[in-house]
Amino acid sequence: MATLDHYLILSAILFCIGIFGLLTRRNAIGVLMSIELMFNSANINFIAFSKFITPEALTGQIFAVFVITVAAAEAAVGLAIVVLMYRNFDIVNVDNINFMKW
Amino acid sequence: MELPIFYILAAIIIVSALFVVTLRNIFHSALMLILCFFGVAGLYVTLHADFLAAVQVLIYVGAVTILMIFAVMLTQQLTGRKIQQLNDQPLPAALIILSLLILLIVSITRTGFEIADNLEPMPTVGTIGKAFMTTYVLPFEIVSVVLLVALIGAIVIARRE
Amino acid sequence: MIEYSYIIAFLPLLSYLLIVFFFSKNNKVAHTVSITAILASFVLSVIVFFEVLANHGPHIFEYEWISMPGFELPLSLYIDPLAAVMLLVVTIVSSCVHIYSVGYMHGDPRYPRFFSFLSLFSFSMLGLVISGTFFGTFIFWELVGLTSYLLIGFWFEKKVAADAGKKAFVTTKIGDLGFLAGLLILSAAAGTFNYSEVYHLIENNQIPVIFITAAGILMFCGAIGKSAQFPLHVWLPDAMEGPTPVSALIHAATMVAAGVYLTARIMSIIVVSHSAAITIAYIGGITALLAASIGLVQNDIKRVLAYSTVSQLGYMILALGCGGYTAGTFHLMTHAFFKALLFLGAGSVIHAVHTNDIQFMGGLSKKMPITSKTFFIASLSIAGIFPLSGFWSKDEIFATILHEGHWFLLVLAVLVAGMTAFYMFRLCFLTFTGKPRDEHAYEHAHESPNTMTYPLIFLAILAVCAGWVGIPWLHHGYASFVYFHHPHHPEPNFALMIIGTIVALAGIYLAYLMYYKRAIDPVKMAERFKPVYTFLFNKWYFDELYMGTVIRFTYWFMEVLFRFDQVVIDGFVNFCGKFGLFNSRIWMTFDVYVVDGAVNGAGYITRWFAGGLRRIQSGAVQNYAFVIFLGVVLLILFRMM
Amino acid sequence: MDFPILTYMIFIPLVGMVVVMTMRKEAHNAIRYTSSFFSLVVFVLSCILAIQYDSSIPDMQFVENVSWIPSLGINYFLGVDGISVPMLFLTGLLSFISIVASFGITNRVKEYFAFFLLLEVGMIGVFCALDFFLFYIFWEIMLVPMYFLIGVWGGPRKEYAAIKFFLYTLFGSVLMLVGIIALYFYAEPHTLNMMELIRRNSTYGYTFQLIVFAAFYVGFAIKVPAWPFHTWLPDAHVEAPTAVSVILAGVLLKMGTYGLMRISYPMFPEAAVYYSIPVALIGMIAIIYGAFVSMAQKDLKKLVAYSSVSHMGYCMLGLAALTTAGWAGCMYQMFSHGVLTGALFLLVGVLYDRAHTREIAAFGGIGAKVPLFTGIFVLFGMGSLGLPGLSGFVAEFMTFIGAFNSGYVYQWIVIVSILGVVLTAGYILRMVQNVFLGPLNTRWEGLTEINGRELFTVIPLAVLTILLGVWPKPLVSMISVSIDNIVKMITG
Repeated sequence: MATLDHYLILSAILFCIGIFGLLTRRNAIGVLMSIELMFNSANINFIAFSKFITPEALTGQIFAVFVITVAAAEAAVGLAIVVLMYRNFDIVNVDNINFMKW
Repeated sequence: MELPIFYILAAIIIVSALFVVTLRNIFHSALMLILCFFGVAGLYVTLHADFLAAVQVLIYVGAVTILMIFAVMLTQQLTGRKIQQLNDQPLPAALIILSLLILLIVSITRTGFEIADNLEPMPTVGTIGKAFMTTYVLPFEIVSVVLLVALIGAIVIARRE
Repeated sequence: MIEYSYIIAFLPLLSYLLIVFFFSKNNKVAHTVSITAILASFVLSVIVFFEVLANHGPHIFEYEWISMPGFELPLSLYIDPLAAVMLLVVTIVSSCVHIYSVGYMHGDPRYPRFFSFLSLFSFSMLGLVISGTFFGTFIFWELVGLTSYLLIGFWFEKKVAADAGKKAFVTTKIGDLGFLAGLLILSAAAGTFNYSEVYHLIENNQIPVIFITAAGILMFCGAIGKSAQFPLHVWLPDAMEGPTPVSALIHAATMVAAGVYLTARIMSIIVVSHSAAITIAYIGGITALLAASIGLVQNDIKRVLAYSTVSQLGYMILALGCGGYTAGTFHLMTHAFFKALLFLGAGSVIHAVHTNDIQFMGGLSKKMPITSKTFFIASLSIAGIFPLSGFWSKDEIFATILHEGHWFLLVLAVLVAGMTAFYMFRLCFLTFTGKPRDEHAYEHAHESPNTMTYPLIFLAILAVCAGWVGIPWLHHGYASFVYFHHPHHPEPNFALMIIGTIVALAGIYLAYLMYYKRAIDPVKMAERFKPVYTFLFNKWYFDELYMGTVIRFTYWFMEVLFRFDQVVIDGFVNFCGKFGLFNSRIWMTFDVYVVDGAVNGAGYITRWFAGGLRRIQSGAVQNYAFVIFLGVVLLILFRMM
Repeated sequence: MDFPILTYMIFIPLVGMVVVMTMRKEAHNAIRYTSSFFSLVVFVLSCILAIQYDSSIPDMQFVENVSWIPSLGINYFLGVDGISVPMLFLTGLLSFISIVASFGITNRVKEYFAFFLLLEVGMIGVFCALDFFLFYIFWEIMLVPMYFLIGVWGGPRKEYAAIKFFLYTLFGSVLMLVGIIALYFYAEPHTLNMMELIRRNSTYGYTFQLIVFAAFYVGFAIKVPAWPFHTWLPDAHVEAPTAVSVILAGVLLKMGTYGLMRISYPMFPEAAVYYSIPVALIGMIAIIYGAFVSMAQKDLKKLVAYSSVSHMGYCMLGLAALTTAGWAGCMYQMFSHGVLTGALFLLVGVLYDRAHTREIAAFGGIGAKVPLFTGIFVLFGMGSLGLPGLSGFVAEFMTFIGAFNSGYVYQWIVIVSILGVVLTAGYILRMVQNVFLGPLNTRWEGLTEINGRELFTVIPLAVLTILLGVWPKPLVSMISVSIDNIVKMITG
């Protein structure tokens, strides 16, 4: 029987992989994918907690639905930005985008 | 019985996730992402979250990833782009990630959660639906507005002048 | 009428305002308004005079001016016989001068302004006379000083005139400092400025003598300035740069006599305080001798008269210092008439020959009969020849000094009488007799117009007769009207009268020998006594002395202070600023020495850190995210420790 | 009275500022007339205030007290007494006059008038505020527009002058703030209500009084400016545009003495007695020193500026006396100096506009060319040197009498201070002579007479100075009851 800790550790690993991608992918779409991974790890957490701690209330699942919605929205806007960026600057690499520099 | 399934799913998820963040070809990454999402959906099933599993497949696999693939295809040629896909900080990042992971695992194992008594599976769709229409009606409406705004925003941003 | 006597003063003020605001362009209207006002004042003064004659008073009317809890500063009218006499003297001389000026100032571009100033002066002077508090006196005291300044500098395009005005104002102001200090002491000691209350307090010994003496001497300082007494006499001769009618009115007859008037007003102090009395008497005596000696050798007709004025004022002060209230004020009155006459006569001469220097005159009596006759009458009067007015007043002074027993001062006074006779007749002979020394000027000389000669004649009559009110054998007319406490009738002293007359005649005879007969050559005399002559000719070097000490010191000190201000005080301020700046640049830390040090310091620190930190700002989002997660790790670590 | 006249007086200029800011930049005349209209309204209100003010009551009148920040005990607390009303009147008058006198400004007109109106808000606020917080706010509000008015529209060394002014006065304000905070925490229960703090003045410890009095004193003395804190003044005056000089001399300097009268003295009576000799000495030094330094000046404006130092010395002397007469003299001097020096600055400005120089030596004999101007200038000069019949004399005399008869000041200090009178006469006459008298310098053949608008600005001041000199009763009775009340409270 898989315990709560199993799920949490899995989620932690997935989260860390997501962060790694976030920190290292040069491609903006890759970064977005990494972020999706992190969302998923959060969702796993939510649902695991929902299952193991408040089985009747289902609060975690409901929140997971909200997260999924926001993630979808994020993906839509993020990808739109990527497309725009590509069109205007002909690049999709985030480390080339450093206009915020001093 | 559940444990082996969990490990298999976990392996799928972790391996595909690693591929997602490391593969050079971004298109392959997207494909790996699909696999990863399927794994997560399976995990939901083991957690008796049937509704969520369905939503996961529908939205992530069916919508988000497809969107990503579209974006990939819009932004670069698919063939033969052997460019550097990682930036100059994979090593420090890996170090940070590892230490973070260790810390997380340590704190997870240290924490004593109050596990509920009743772990029996039960149907969730009805309960969730009721909750959305009663207790969480306001967040629900807001979230739909957020989606609408994001939709319009995306169109506005990506639209050709 | 007497309670409305302030109208006497306000009529000229009204005239001043009318001229300034409405008639500043119209010569005829201006002088008409001005003369009408002063004549009306004269008529009112006569009325007041007769009322006072009937009831000596003093008549006091008080008006609230400043009044607050614990502090009152009223103004008041104080009409006593002295004030009544002064009112008459001032209005008479002023009227004469007004009328005279119509002729004298004819054609001047600032003619209306001249009359407006004359009116303003008359207002101030009359106000001074009727004021019943020392404070009110001080106000008008300053105002006559102002008008004197304005009128001396009337032809301000001439630098000497402007300088003389300034000198007069500042010099008298120095004396006024004493007056002001005296007022302060009076306020502390008596708590009031009202004449009557102050007199009352002093006579009842309610004020310590030391305060009385201090207040008396300090207020007398004002008189020293205004009446051009030693050591502040230097401004009066220079003031002759003003138009001659002004010299006659302000600097001979009235304003300079204000000091004498004030001294008379502090008679109660003189009576009580012996040291104050002695001081005043000696200052008067010294001034009389000093000025007379300088007058012996001057060549400018007006300056000789100016020194004569100073000398005569010294007489009055001397008399007052000896307690001769009656004698001093009597001489003030007679002097006002004959000295005004002398000045107006001199003005007439100057008007004719366009020079002030007697070396370029001579023989003018043929061309200017009225002027020369009246001038001679006035000279006889001032020399003290029986029975002209000067004789009686001078005799009264001698008698007073003798009565007090100041033998030294008596000898001095008699000596001065001789000198006065000498220099006056030197002036007369050089101007009106002998051969003309400047033919050109002589050719163009002519008698002055009627507006100028009539006042001369009128004043000549007064110069002869005004003294008769004081003849001892005629019931002591003056002495029983203007007196201090009690009428004082010393027995006529024939010996003194004879001595005075002899000395005066001797002076006249000497002048006759030197400047008419030419029996003694003045030039040779000057050669023989060259050091004395030079010393006198240079007016005892007073101007040079003051120039070299007081004024030079003032200028030096002002420069020193200004440097100090620039270098030390401002330097310190700037140093603080610079030091602060320096500090904040070097240390980039708090700077407590400059006001904004804290603010600047914070700014500098921020910039310094930013200089290092901005390198981290790569602009690459992933670097930032990296740092964020580094932070997260550290936070968790910290939390778990 | 129901009509909150003080609030209106404070905020009408603010409204005016907003209106001016919304106007078109190029509409110079419209901006000028709008701002003069608003300041005229304030002036009319100040006249109404002066008429309505009941001078027989020593208490605060027209009081408005609304809770503002209750947690800190801060109130919107306004009120006036006999000290503030004349100052408000002066502020209203001089602001209006200065705005009219600024019509000649052509550079950044809109900003100039907006700043000017903001300045007026601060000045009026300071004279009305009875809550320390409010007082401090208004006090600081003034600094900003003043800084810009000097720094933008000033003369050649304007930046230096503006920064010096700003830093110096800010330094003073900081000390004042320290004092305010000390008072706030010392008083139990904590309050910023000035009236309340004055009422409790007997509870402050002696040492506390001495220290806080000194802090306040330096803060206000910088504004006065009392010797030796005066060196910002000549620089600021010389560089500032004419109208700003007028306000600076006419109103801003008075805030220092006003603060002393309103805050330092009533709140720390024992310290006031303790410090009366040093303050009187400072006054004496300022009188003599300022006069000497004025005499050394070659620039007309600088001369007038230093004469302000000398004249404000009389105020110090009068304050130190701690007598009704001395304080009334101080108050009278504040008013009279505002009028006289304001007018002198206006006149110097008139001359500068025509001649483009203020060098005394450059002139000479222009009295014959511009008689009317000369007459007016001499009038104010005479007022400045304390000629009887003009306002300065009454003030000086009351100050001297008050100080001499005070038990707190050595009498020799007063006697020495009298010297200032003759020194003042010296430098004023020297200046008059070198500028107006003597032969006409041919360079000024074309000099034109003072024009209508300029006359309009100085005539009210001339009338006022003569009126105050001849008939001091109205002003004296307006101030005397309040002053007597305060002085009695200090000396017990």
